[in-house]
Amino acid sequence: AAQAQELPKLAVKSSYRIGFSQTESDNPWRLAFSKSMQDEAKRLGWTIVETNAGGSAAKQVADVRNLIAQRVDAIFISPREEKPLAPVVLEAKKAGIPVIIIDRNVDESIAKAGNDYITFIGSDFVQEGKRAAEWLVKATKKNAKIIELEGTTGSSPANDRKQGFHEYIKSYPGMQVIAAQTGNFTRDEGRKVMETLLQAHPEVTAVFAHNDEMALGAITALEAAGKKPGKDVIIVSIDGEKDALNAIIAGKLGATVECNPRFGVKAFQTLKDFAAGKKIPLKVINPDKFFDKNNARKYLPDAY
Amino acid sequence: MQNLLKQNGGLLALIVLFVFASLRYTGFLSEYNIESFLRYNAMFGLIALGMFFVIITGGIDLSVGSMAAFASVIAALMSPYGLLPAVLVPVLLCAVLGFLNGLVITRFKVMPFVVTLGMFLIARGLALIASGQQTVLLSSESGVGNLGQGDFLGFPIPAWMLFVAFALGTVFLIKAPYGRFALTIGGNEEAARLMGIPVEKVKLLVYSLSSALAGLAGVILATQFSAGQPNEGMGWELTAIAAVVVGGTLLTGGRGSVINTLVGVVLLGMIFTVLNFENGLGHININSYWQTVIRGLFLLVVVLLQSSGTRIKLNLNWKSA
Amino acid sequence: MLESKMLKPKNTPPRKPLDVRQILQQYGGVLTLLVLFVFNAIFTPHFLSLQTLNINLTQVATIVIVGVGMTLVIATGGIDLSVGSLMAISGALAPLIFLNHAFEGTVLGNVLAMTLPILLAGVFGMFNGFLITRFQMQPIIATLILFIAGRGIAQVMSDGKLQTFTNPGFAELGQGKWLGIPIQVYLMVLVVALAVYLLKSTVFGRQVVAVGGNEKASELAGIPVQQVKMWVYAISGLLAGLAGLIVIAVNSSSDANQVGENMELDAIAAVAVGGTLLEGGKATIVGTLIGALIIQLIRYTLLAQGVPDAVALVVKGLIIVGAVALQKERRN
Amino acid sequence: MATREQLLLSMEDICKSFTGTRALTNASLQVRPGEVHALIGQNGAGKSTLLKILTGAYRKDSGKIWFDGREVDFKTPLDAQKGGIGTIYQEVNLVPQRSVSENILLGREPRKYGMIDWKAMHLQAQKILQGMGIQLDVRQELGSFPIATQQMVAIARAVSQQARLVVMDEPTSSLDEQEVETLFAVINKLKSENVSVIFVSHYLDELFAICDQITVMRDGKIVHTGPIKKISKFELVSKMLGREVGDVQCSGRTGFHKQHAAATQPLLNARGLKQGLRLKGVDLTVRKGEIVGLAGLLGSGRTETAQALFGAEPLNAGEVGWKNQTTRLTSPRKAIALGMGFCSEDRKKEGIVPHLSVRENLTLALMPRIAKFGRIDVRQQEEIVERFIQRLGIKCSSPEQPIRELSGGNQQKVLLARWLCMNPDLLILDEPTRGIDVGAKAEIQQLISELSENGLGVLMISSELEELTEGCHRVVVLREGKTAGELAGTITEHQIMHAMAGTEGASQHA
Ligand SMILES: Nc1ncnc2c1ncn2[C@@H]1O[C@H](COP(=O)(O)OP(=O)(O)OP(=O)(O)O)[C@@H](O)[C@H]1O
Ligand SMILES: Nc1ncnc2c1ncn2[C@@H]1O[C@H](COP(=O)(O)OP(=O)(O)OP(=O)(O)O)[C@@H](O)[C@H]1O
Ligand SMILES: [Mg+2]
Ligand SMILES: [Mg+2]
Repeated sequence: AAQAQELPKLAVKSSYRIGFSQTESDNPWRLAFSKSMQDEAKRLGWTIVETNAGGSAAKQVADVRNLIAQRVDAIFISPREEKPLAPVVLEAKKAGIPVIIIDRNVDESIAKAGNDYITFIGSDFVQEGKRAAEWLVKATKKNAKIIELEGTTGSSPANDRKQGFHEYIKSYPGMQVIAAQTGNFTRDEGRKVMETLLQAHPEVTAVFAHNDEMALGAITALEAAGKKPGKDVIIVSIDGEKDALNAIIAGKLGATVECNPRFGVKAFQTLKDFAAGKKIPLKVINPDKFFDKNNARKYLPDAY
Repeated sequence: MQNLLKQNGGLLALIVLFVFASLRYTGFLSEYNIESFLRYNAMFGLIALGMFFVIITGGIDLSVGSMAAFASVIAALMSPYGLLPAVLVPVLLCAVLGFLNGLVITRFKVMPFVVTLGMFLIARGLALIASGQQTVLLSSESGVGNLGQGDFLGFPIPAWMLFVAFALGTVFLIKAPYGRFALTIGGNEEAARLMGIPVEKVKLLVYSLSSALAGLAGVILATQFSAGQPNEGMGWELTAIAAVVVGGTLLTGGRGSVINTLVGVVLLGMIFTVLNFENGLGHININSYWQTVIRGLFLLVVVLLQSSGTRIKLNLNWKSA
Repeated sequence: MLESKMLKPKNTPPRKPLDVRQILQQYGGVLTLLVLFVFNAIFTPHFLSLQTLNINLTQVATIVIVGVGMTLVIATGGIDLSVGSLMAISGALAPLIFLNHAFEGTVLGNVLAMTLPILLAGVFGMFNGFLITRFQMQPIIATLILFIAGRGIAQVMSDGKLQTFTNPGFAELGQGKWLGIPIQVYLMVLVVALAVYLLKSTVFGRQVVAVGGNEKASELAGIPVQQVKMWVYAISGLLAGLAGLIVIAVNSSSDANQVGENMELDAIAAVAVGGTLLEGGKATIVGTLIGALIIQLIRYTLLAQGVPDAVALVVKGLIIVGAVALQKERRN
Repeated sequence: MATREQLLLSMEDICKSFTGTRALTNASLQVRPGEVHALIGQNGAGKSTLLKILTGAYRKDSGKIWFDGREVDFKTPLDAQKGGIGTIYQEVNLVPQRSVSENILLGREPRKYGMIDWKAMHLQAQKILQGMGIQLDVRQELGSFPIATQQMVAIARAVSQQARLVVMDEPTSSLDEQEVETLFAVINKLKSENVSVIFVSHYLDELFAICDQITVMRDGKIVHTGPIKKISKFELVSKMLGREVGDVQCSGRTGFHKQHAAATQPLLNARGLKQGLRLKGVDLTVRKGEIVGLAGLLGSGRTETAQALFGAEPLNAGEVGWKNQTTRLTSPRKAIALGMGFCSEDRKKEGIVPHLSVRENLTLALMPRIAKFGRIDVRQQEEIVERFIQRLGIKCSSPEQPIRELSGGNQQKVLLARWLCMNPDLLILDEPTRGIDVGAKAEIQQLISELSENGLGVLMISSELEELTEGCHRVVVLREGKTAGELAGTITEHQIMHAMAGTEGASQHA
């Protein structure tokens, strides 16, 4: 409560004008994210100004500045990069606009939660990678020749999920990554890459895909090559989209770690609580479920 | 009179848009908004300036976006060693890559489109390799960040760099022999060669210059956002080409104006700003995909304005002949 | 004089080194392809198999199909940046048709879904042509407009959603086989064959090349220059539309954000590597096929060899420039 | 023979092959200081190639070049320029978008602190042009001036370089008489400064008027060299063509043999054509089987008239009748469908499609006609091409050779054939024999005559008065965009000149 005094204040009103800086909107996950924000704003009758940085941290900084210039009541930022977006959070604070960071955080050494911005609501990519590894180790009885389908080269979810996965399997010498290539988070490229890698590495027994779309592409490739996904090759991925749950039910996909894109309700509620003067924790982790054949059917209707 | 309109079709659109936006949106004319606009668009301005000189020789440079990303990584890597290395090393490295572009274009007679498409891939690869596929943080001790984030005489430093570059560019085009040579080559390369103009040297120069300016934009990118980002600069080459064309320059080369290129950059940048502000009014809620459609339409309108202007000019010439 | 005659009894000028260059120039593309092939045959396990062939052919099919349209456009001295977006538009429309209640599960639905999107893409292509002919816009800018807006249009059509479907009839287009060879490979061969015929033997094809070679002269020779240009952009649009359908059929899903991304670069690279002049006036469809195969094989090789993506970019860039440089004409 | 030391230039045993053709075989050329050296030969004889090798635009296969007492090997035109050779290339090779001053001085512009001194540059350019008796706004874009002016600018550029040798490849082909006079004055001045000139032209009169020495080329070889005084025109022509003096037939001075056949039905009837500020009322009629000349000074609107009649430039006003019906000429396509053909004066910009073969260039307009369901009948196409290559004596290694590799004159013949093969009713020819050697010229003129006897109507623009007087049944004279007179019957050059200039002596329009 002491720290909260340093944050800009938000008057209690029935309706706000909110800025929302989205980092990109070129994949189903992001679109579901944006949609949940839009839906919640509509439900509450608030105005939401969404900007789209098209995957560029630089453009995102310009976008946030633009929102500041428009003097919106509060800003939600889903940052592209930790460091580049941090200074602009301070600028918002200086302009008296409270900020909530969503999904990925900003550099805490420059901007501090509870001090410079209200809080961070997010997911933990490294953790996701770990959970995927954990399941795979069990499912393959500590022995697997793995093909890793990576996300867009250099992007933080790709880097972090890889890191988490590799950290976990390090202690299992039977878990061997025999090939790792980027499928750019897309189904089409995931398929193409898998087709090619299958030719070069027919001995593969497991696939770890950095997201569901690539996993679904890999399933198509495996089937075309006459292999049975789920039996000959065990697949695990991350996200928890509807198609992935369907694939789990069909026995083709082993499991997927949820990375919930629906931040809307939580984000807006947090802002309301802040306006009402409630104490906000410095970090709000969106609880991520884990889907496998035991619960896929149950959660299917809710999947995005 | 109408000739003026043609040459300044872009400027006209800019003025109209600017007046419209200042009247409609509060905060549009705020010092904060204008400075942040300039700070960000300075990068595109520098790239477009280099692209301009390439295009007037009848060439094209697709590698600038990757080049800027590469430079930003190098700048971040060099930042612990101080300002000078952080600026000079990336700019020089890029100039060398640009020189290579020029070398392949002149020696092996490969089309600029292909050569720079190759460099588009290569520079991106180099950026990823140099950065270890991670964002490279800028050293905060050396104060390099000031270059992108600081002010000079109350004005953003990147904006100063932009204005100085365009002033020098104008002088170079109008007064320097090599500037005129570049225009001449674009007009008719064979004739220029037969006239005894050092065609190869000029091309080497413009491609090096374009890359060096892209490198400088990359330095600004790194210092302004405190990080070298190997995945930045996607699509910047198209933005730069569009800005040059909106500035009234022919892609076939031989004609063009430096200042109108700046107008093109500002105009294209302002489209984004205006869209954001319009969204903020809350009358309509343009989601991101409608924004892309509107951006395309806007570009269409601006280019149409230009092209109908072109016809006015032709007709006029007959009358004054 | 006499001495030189005695030294070289045959009175022909020394031609040996010259011939090598000429061969390179003429067959540089094929040679590059061959080198890549031999390299893989030796170093990539399981390369020499029907499966590998099929994979490469299916993966290259869309590049070739779009590349053919691009070749025609480039032959007139233009360029088409909008192909990727047009693929997305066509890919977004098809599921809207066959998932529509009126048609769901019917053959008519699938037939319409396989034709209307292609036609729509063709109409957008015509729009490109219209801007270029009617307003004398520079092709790179005219098509940049749809490059930007087209993807937005596709997203608007599908409301930005990923459209997934199970439609075995439609999926045949991308997943079906006939005599063990994928349907899309037949489509590719058909498109190439038609285009070769069009460009070589028809009045329209020769007019395309003439317009690219000298527009003013073509006009004065009575060639309907504006119509010719309009049509090449329309054809490019149609072919992009077809490629869009293939992509969504293979994946049984249509993502307006992703379908056809970066296709313009692959297609242009294929055309250039194939030996077509980017300034127009000279074009080869078979060259484009070879160019696309080279690009595909580079990709395959780098993946199969496990080359990291960052390094792969550098290698790919070098090979593209190298392959084009090989084929350059000697300067007098 | 003079030694290398006495000579300014000595090219020895130059050989040059292009893929497929042998352009030069042991060609040698000697030029003394202060001499004007004529270089002459049929189209494709290798004149331009030899000169381009000299100036570094092409590389030679073998041979030696001595210049100013030293052996040289210019690798680029810049080298040659620095070495003291100024050049006017056959096609106007300047940059239309740049100003006149830049076109004259770029590359050696006056500088101040390393930057261009524009004021001094314009002044200097103006002075150079004034020295040649030309007055124009040097700040304007070169492209806004007529071709002839551009040619004069090219000349100004070459002669103002303080060169020891000025190479002129067909500088007069787009100049009128007055400008040729100016050029001759310039050449004489150069001569008096001990500068040598190599002068290429197909106009024999010009050679005899200005040159000291002459070298004749045929098929890439030198067949004669010596003082011009010692050779007659007939000998010259026979050497060029490789035939005996007796064989060279020459009835008139041109190849025309005019039949005074009574003109029949009108084919084309144009009244009051107006367009922009260039055409202000042109009237003319062409009848079936008639050759009508269109005369006028440079810029009088001849090319504009031709282009307007062919539908290439939209008219503002005027009526056009075609075979007794009024039509609107909206596009070349329509004009072609009606039965017209048009050969432009600017073959590089408006004629050839450089990368395409001779075959395709020749049948460019014909293609739709020899196609079935859009498919070209290649057999028929080849037949037609073969026929015209023979009939016009087009020199090419094969019909598949790209047209850009042909010499200028042969390109012109292909373009003529493009229209002849269409069997048109009316042929509009804008300077059809420009840049064509005497032999070919006579053949083409003869061909035009024959075709007109068979009913073809011809509208011919020419700056050569004798072509008009000998070839045309009637001559329409334009002055400042208006029809200023019409001459029929026995036409004299005198009459035409008066009509062009607007002085007495021209019979008024009938
Ligand atoms: N770039 C080239 N490529 C191939 N062949 C060429 C090239 N340039 C010239 N030639 C050939 O060389 C020969 C000589 O041509 P050149 O232009 O020197 O003739 P010319 O004497 O100048 O004729 P003209 O009087 O028509 O200008 C011709 O047969 C021509 O086809
Ligand atoms: N102000 C101008 N702007 C553009 N083009 C011009 C201008 N003045 C002249 N020209 C061009 O110069 C050429 C000569 O003009 P015009 O047709 O009037 O003369 P002409 O009598 O045909 O002379 P010639 O054919 O001998 O050069 C034409 O091609 C014309 O288009
Ligand atoms: Mg010549
Ligand atoms: Mg004329």
